[in-house]
Amino acid sequence: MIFTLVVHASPVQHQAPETALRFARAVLEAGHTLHRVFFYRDGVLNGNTLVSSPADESNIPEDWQALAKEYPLDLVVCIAAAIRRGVLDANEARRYDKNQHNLAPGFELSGLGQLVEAAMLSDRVITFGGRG
Amino acid sequence: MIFTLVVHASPVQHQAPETALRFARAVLEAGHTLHRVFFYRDGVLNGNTLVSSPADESNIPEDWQALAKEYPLDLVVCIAAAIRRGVLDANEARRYDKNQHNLAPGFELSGLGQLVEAAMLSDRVITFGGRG
Amino acid sequence: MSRSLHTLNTPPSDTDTLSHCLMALSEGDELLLIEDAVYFTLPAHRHKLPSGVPIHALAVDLQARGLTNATDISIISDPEFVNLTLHCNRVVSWF
Amino acid sequence: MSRSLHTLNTPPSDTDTLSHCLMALSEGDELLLIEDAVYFTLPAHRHKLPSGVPIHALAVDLQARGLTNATDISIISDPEFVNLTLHCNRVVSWF
Amino acid sequence: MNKRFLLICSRPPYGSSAARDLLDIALTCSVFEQSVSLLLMGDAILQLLPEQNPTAIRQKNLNAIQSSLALYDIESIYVDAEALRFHGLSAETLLLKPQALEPDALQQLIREQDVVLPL
Amino acid sequence: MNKRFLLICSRPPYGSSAARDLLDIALTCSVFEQSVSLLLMGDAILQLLPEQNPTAIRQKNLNAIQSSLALYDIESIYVDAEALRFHGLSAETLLLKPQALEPDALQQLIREQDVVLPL
Repeated sequence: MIFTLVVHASPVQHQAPETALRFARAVLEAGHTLHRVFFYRDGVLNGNTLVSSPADESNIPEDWQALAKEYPLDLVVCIAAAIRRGVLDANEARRYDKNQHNLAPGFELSGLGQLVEAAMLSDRVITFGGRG
Repeated sequence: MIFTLVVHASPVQHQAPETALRFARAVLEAGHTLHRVFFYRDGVLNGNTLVSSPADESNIPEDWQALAKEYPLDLVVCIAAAIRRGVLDANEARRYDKNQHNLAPGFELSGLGQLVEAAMLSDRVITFGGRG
Repeated sequence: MSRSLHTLNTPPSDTDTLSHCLMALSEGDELLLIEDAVYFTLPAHRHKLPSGVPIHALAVDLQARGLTNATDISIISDPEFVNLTLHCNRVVSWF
Repeated sequence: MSRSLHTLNTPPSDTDTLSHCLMALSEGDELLLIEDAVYFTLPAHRHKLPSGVPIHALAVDLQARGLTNATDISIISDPEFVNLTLHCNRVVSWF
Repeated sequence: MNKRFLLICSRPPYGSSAARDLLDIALTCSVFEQSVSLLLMGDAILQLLPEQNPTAIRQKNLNAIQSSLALYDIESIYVDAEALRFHGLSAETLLLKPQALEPDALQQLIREQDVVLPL
Repeated sequence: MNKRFLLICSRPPYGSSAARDLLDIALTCSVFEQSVSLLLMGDAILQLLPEQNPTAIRQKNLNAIQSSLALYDIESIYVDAEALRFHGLSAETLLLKPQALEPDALQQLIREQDVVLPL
C-alpha cells in the first residue's frame, strides 16, 4: 500500500506532528510505501532546522530527519506557506534577500502540486492537523 | 497609562498578531506608554526575520520593526518558547551549535520574568491569542 | 466599582469559549467582539449575548467579513478599543 | 461497500467538530479517537458517540491522559492504526 | 489519472488562513485536472458571505479568489444544511450558489471520493 | 510591589502546550513574589486527572510539575463547577485539591485581580 501524510500543525504547540511521526514509522515498519510527507500551513515549521530542544525533550524536525536516514523518505514543505512563515532554503533566502536560511537538511521546498500529485499516486492520504 | 501586550499566536495562520499590531499603534498614537510587547508560545514566530511576503501582502515581523522605528518599543520574545520553536539569536545559535540564526533585529530573547515584571509595572495587560 | 473589559475572538460555533466568557462576566463589565467573534452580530446569534452588558464590535473586523447589520451594538475603531481598556480596571481575553 | 475511517482529535467541549464528524459518519464507517478526543471515553461523554459504529482509541493517548476506564472501546496501537486505514477506502480527519 | 478530491473546511474566513489555504489547494487540483469538490461545513459557510472587505486588516479579499473558481471549472460547492440553519442564512444569498446537503447526501458525497483533504 | 495575578486556562493537557506553558508562568510569578491563582475552566480541569503517563508521546508528565506548585507557595487552584459536571468529575478526585467555583464566586475572583493572563 502507498501512503501520503499531510501535516498542518506546528510542533511543540500541537501534538499532531508527533502523532504523524509515530504513524509514519508504523507505516514503514509494516513494509508499506510512504510516498511523501507534505507539510502545509503552520506544519511547515516541522522543517525548521533551528528548533533546539533541551536534552530531555523531543525535537520534531530532528526526528523526521532521523526517520529519513532509516528509510527513503520524501519530506516536502509547501513553498508558499513556508516563505510566509519564515522557513527558507538557501535559494529562497537569496531570492528574498535574507542572509540566513533554516530549512532542515532532508526537507525540500516545493509547490502544492506535490501534494496533489502525491494524493493521485497514493492509496491512502491522511491529514494530521490541529485547531487554528 | 502604561500598557503591556502579550501575543500568543503565530502570524499568517492567525489574525491575532495583526490585531495586536493595530492596538499597539493606537496605544502609541494616543500618547500612552507601551512598556513591552511580550511574545509567548507560537507568538515567538512574530520575531522570525526570515518571514518573506509577496510584495502585496503584509509582513508581521517587519511591521513590528517598523513600529519600533517610529516609537521606542521593547519587543521581547520568550527565550524558552523561542528555542523550542526555532527562533534563535546569534548567541543561542552558538549555544545550540547551529550555524544560522533568525531573530529579527529589534527583538530580544529573554525569560518569562520579563512578562511578569512588565505586568507588575503596567496599568493594563492585554493578551492577543488564537485557538491552539 | 471594579470593572473588567472582556474581549472575545471566537465564532459562535465555539460554544465552550463563549460559555467561559459569559460565566466570567460580572454586572457592570463590558464585552468587545473582535476577529471571528463579530459573527455574533448576525441576527441568528445576537440573542446568545447578554442584554445587561454593553457590547462593542471592532469596525474593521465587521467590514472584513461583510457584516453590516449590527444595529444594537456599538461599532468601534482601534483608538476606541484603547479607550475602552482605560475605562475598565483590567482586560480579560477569551480565545 | 465504500467505507471511511474517521479520525477525531478534539475534546468533548468542541461540540462543533464533533457534530461535523457525526454528520459525516456513514453506516459501516469506523471512528478512531486520537489525542484530545480520547476524553470521549470518560463515562460522562461516552454516550455522545454513536452506538452503531466501531469505535477505537489510541492507547498512547489514553495512557498519557490517565484514562483507564474505556471498557467498550477497542484500544489500539500505532500499527493497528495503520491497519485500520487499510481496511477502509479513505481516511477523513476531523480536527 | 483522474481522482475525485473532496476538500472539507469548517473555519470562518480571516480569523485564520484556512479559507485561503483551501482555495489554493482547490486551484492546484484543477491545474492537475482532478475532479474537485468543496464542502464548507459549520462556520466555513461564512466564507461565502458577500461584500467582504478585509483591506483594513490587510488580507486578500476572498470573494475575489472565489469568483475565479468557475474559470478553473470548480463548480461543485457544497454547504451543510445544518450550518445554514445555525447561522440563519440561506444558500441563495451566498456567493457561488452552493448546494445545501442534509446528512444523508453529505455522507453519500464522502463515499464517492478517492481523497478527502480537511482544512 | 505585589500584584494579584490570575492565570486562566481552558485547554486539556498534551494536545497543545497550553497546560505546561501555564505552569511556567505560574512558577515565574512566584519567583517574583507575586500573588498567583490558577483558574482551570472547561477542559483544563482534565490537567488535574491523576496517573498521567505521557512517556510514549514524549512529553513531560504534568503531574510531576503540578506536585511542585506547593513548594512555590502556589496554592490557590480553582476550577469551574460547571466543568466538573460536564466531565462527570468531582474536585476531590482531582490532584491539587482545587476549589470549585460557581459563576458568582468566579466573577468575584476575577474582580479581585490586578492582572489576568489567559492561555
